[in-house]
Amino acid sequence: MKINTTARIIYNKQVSNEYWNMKIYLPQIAKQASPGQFLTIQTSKTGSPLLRRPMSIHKLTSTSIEILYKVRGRGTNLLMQVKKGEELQVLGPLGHGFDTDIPFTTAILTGGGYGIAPLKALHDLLKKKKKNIITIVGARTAKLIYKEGFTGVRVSTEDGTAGIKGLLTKALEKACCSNLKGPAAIFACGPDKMLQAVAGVAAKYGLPCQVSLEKMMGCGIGVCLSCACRLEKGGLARVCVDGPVFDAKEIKWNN
Amino acid sequence: MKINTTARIIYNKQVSNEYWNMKIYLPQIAKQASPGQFLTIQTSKTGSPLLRRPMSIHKLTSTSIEILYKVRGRGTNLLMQVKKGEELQVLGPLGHGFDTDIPFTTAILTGGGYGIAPLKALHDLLKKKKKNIITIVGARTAKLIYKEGFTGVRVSTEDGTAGIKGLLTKALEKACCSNLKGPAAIFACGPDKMLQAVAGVAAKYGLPCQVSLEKMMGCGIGVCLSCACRLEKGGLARVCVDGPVFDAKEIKWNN
Amino acid sequence: MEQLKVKIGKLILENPVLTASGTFGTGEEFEDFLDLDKLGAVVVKGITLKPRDGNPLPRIAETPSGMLNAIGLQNPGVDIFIKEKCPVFLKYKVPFIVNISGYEEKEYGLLAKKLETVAGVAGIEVNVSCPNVNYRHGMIFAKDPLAVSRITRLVRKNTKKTVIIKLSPEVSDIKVIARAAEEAGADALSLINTISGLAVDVETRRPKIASIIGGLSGPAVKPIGLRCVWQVYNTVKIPIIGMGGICTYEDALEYLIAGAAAVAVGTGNFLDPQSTVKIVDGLKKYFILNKIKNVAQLTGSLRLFNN
Amino acid sequence: MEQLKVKIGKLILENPVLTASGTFGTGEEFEDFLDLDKLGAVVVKGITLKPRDGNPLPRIAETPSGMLNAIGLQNPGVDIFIKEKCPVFLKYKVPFIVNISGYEEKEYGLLAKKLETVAGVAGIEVNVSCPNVNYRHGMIFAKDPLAVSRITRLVRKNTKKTVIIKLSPEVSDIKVIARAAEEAGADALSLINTISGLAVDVETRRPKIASIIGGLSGPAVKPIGLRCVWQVYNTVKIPIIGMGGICTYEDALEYLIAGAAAVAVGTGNFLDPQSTVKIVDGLKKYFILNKIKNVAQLTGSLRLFNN
Ligand SMILES: Cc1cc2nc3c(=O)[nH]c(=O)nc-3n(C[C@H](O)[C@H](O)[C@H](O)COP(=O)(O)OP(=O)(O)OC[C@H]3O[C@@H](n4cnc5c(N)ncnc54)[C@H](O)[C@@H]3O)c2cc1C
Ligand SMILES: Cc1cc2nc3c(=O)[nH]c(=O)nc-3n(C[C@H](O)[C@H](O)[C@H](O)COP(=O)(O)OP(=O)(O)OC[C@H]3O[C@@H](n4cnc5c(N)ncnc54)[C@H](O)[C@@H]3O)c2cc1C
Ligand SMILES: Cc1cc2nc3c(=O)[nH]c(=O)nc-3n(C[C@H](O)[C@H](O)[C@H](O)COP(=O)(O)O)c2cc1C
Ligand SMILES: Cc1cc2nc3c(=O)[nH]c(=O)nc-3n(C[C@H](O)[C@H](O)[C@H](O)COP(=O)(O)O)c2cc1C
Ligand code: FES
Ligand code: FES
Repeated sequence: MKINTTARIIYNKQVSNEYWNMKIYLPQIAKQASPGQFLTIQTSKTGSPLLRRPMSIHKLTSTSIEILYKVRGRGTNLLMQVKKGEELQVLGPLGHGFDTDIPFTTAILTGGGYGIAPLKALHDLLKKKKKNIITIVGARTAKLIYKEGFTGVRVSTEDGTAGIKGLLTKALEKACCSNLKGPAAIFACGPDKMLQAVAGVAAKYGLPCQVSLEKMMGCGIGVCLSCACRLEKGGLARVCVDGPVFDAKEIKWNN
Repeated sequence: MKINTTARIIYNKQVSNEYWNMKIYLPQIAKQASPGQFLTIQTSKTGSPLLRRPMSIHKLTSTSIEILYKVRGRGTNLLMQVKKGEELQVLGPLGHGFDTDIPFTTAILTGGGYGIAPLKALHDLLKKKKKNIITIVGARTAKLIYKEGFTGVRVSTEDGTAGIKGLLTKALEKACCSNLKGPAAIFACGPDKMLQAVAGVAAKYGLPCQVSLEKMMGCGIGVCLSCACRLEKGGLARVCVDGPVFDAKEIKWNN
Repeated sequence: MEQLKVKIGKLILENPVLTASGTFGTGEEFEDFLDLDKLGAVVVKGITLKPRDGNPLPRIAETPSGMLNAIGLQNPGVDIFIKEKCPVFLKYKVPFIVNISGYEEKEYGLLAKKLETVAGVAGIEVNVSCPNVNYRHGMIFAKDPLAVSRITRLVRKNTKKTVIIKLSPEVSDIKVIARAAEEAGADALSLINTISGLAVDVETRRPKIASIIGGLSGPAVKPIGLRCVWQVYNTVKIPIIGMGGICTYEDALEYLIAGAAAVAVGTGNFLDPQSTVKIVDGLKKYFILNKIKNVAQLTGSLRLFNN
Repeated sequence: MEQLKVKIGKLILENPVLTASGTFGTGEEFEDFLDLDKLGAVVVKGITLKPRDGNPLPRIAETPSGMLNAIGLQNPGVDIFIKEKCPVFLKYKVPFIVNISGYEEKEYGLLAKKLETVAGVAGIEVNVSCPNVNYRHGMIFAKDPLAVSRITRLVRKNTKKTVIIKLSPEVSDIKVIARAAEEAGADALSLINTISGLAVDVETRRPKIASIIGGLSGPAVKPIGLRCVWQVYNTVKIPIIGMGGICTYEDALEYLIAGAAAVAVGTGNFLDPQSTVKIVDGLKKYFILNKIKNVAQLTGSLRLFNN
């Protein structure tokens, strides 16, 4: 059940060059949430900015949810200023998360930019499920890499300042070619272009692949139709309720 | 010269049932300001509420200005939440203040509601000028009376829970009838209705009377014409630049 | 609460709080947040004769105190809608009103006819302010009083259900359009629909909405909605459903006082999915506190300064 | 900076940042805050033939991201204006543009004639969107293309100065009105004027503005202003002065990209009296950083999605 609630901030701190990390006391939502789902947060009490901001669930305990966010515009700028003990309006858990009940023993988590945010919660769940984990973290340059808490990390940077030089898919291909323990599955989150490339690699190696999409969202609950996404089988899905996680094969890329 | 500046808050605290007191570090504005002038303050960085809020100068030092305010709506609600060390956009000093160069030895300060706000700065100046001061503070009921720092105080409450029972003009008339030392002058601030009544008393006793008016203000600097006020001699004045302090006789009441 | 009941056409609504089309799905999406039967009526997402995929993305953009949308009437078409969505309406006591859009005038008649026999559909809201392609001057119907009149008659002819005509504020004189709808037999008027607007991404120099122009909604347009309601209230006799920027019960009161018989919440549903029921509760308290006997006592009760 | 220069009619402006009429007095009120000569032009408060006291108070109200005003053209009348205010204009290098309003069409001609010989008046902005009393249908001139055409011709006949026609967005099709003004000889168009709106004080049930309806301005209307500019840019050849909600240089850029040759700041002056010069500085930096050669390179440079 989706819950619309007022929630207290446990902490809110900068954790890297680019990212902030906010822990929110959310017992009712946390109880039901699963990795890949998201929240929408009201960033302002004054009505400006107007719309809620969608944020993935980054870490999950039985009573709290953490988000990892990049300060981009007005909403995240206000979020950044929220202090411990203050309250925010939060809606969640929203959408469908990652499906971890498919058969696989090795998970290749692939995160570009703040796309790593939802992968941490997934990582922690898969650890519990005793899966092997490879985490591929990509960024433009070394100082933007954030991999706190991940295991099996392989870094890739576009400028070669850390790890494998090139796009993240190069590191992904390397991982796919390597000696993987048992059947593998890819779980990816990042910009559309990256996800499309990841889907291509997955197809090439015949690996199941789940991608978490990001679209502008007006409502987050399936009614405004601002987050439409074209499907291979025809028709449109709403990323906020039918996703944000989809099987990469379902998505009709390039439209 | 009017100054548009970013100013640091020295403190901001509740000082009575109804009032908050904010001290702002404003060396450039304070240097030029005089009692009866006002500031306009941006209460929100998000653009909501949109317009600046006018606030009288309550106390004046060489480097700081204090305001005394009542929390009424969205703007003052945000103002209330501002913390020591934070910054606000402030414009001032605006308008024409009280004229204390007229001949008088006793000043009767008459403040209704938060109308006492500008009278404190005036009080302090008159003290320095060695004037005799009578302060008439009126409110609906005892617990709303705020008279911090005033001298020669005579309280009036509508319900009689403190001081003279009745409208503030009753207390004013009593003062006018009493044995005043030397020529007296009235300085008043409060709601229009009260000021009109005060002007009537002043006329009756032939005392000079200056009133500080309050109108909705769009700009505070004389260009939007939202604060027009009809004059006895004909024509219109702008309260924000031609006032807010006027000689009571100049004002055409009831229109 | 008896005092909150209002009559719109043939419908008696429990209270004057409706949902605005396109912002509430078919209602079921809100089941986690509220009991639909607590609302006055549910007005569902706009339906067209044929299925439509809608416009390319991005379809929405944020603006100061508002948002632009150009969803483009994505919908499964009336037939699938009747088959898959309408049966669900029967589970509730709250009336469901279906919002219809046509690309040609005759489509409105066909849509009304198809919905006429569908149980669970209590009324029809006719959106004459959709971007249409087949119209003579490329203008939307809502700008032409004759087109509004013809469409209203056509729908009226094809249905006995309550007919609400939804008008656009984007006209030189809304009173003329409102009168046209009233004279042609509308039971009530909904106003306002969104106002066309543009937002530009200065980084990319692209419009923030792929189809360039979108419809502005949200608190930013509230003064315009209120003005339209006031003007039309002083022009027609049929009830007005006021909307545009309603988020709180005070906003709803503003509309009632300006002349609305009922109100609808649109963008407000995105900001707080429970805003409709909170508004109902707020009105209840206000009615009790101020001893208001019925909504009519508020409708158009604006006190002018010269009185 | 050479790159920022723009030509509006006969005027060469140092930069494309103007002040919107009614929000900047005659400029002298801003002397403490900025050097007027840093602006593109100063458009002064609206003037009428006879002196006017304006409307009863309250004349303004705040709305979400906007404000309503019904000042009612309080002004000393054109004769006193010419005698007392215009001489001051000669102290500056910046061009002063006088905004005129008439209650009957012929007044526009008289106003233009009186201003024609006044040194220091560089141009005339014709406000055809004022609330007028003597007009045939009680509609404002700006809603009738024929009236706009007649007024433009009349002003044109009486002056050799630059003539700017200021249009209202509150019409069914702004393109028709814009074309009428262009064909009748306007040098440029200003858009948008305010949009009529209402706000209600729910405590007292009174309108927040004594004369009930006021004009909406500020960030709330920015999407509407941008849309009008885009529509008109694609319709006429004469330059457009874009306005409505401009507070920052990014807002100004949005307008330029949507088709404006220059912009004007209105309500923004109330929020920050230095916003005009801050916008000029912002544009300067943007032009250097992005190697923009002239304003024309930006005007109408909106990149459509299907390109
Ligand atoms: C399902 C989902 C999960 C997300 N998870 C995260 C996360 O874990 N961490 C993180 O940093 N970001 C995440 N985002 C992106 C985040 O929502 C945007 O960065 C944020 O809304 C920007 O707000 P702003 O006001 O700071 O920026 P703005 O100035 O409003 O915009 C900056 C950019 O953010 C995008 N954006 C703005 N509003 C929205 C919106 N309502 N929906 C989608 N995109 C928007 C715009 O396209 C724009 O380019 C997620 C988005 C979605 C849809
Ligand atoms: C010259 C002047 C000096 C003032 N000095 C003081 C003071 O020292 N202490 C104090 O508490 N208050 C003072 N006020 C009044 C103060 O400006 C308002 O109480 C404040 O703006 C309310 O803002 P809000 O957002 O909290 O309330 P809102 O919800 O905006 O409105 C509450 C009430 O305040 C009035 N108001 C709102 N905005 C303005 C405005 N821009 N100008 C005038 N009135 C407005 C409205 O009429 C409304 O009835 C002064 C007003 C003026 C004009
Ligand atoms: C995302 C979105 C979709 C909408 N879809 C429709 C629609 O299908 N039919 C319709 O008549 N109005 C539609 N509207 C207009 C609303 O019903 C309403 O008239 C308008 O948004 C003003 O109200 P608001 O400010 O409360 O949102 C839509 C509005 C939004 C924001
Ligand atoms: C207080 C006020 C007074 C105005 N007076 C006039 C006027 O006299 N003549 C005119 O053509 N426009 C007048 N306007 C309209 C503005 O010039 C401008 O077109 C409008 O406010 C939109 O711009 P903005 O959103 O930047 O304010 C006035 C606007 C305001 C807010
Ligand atoms: S965000 Fe509204 S339908 Fe997905
Ligand atoms: S507040 Fe604008 S003129 Fe006085």
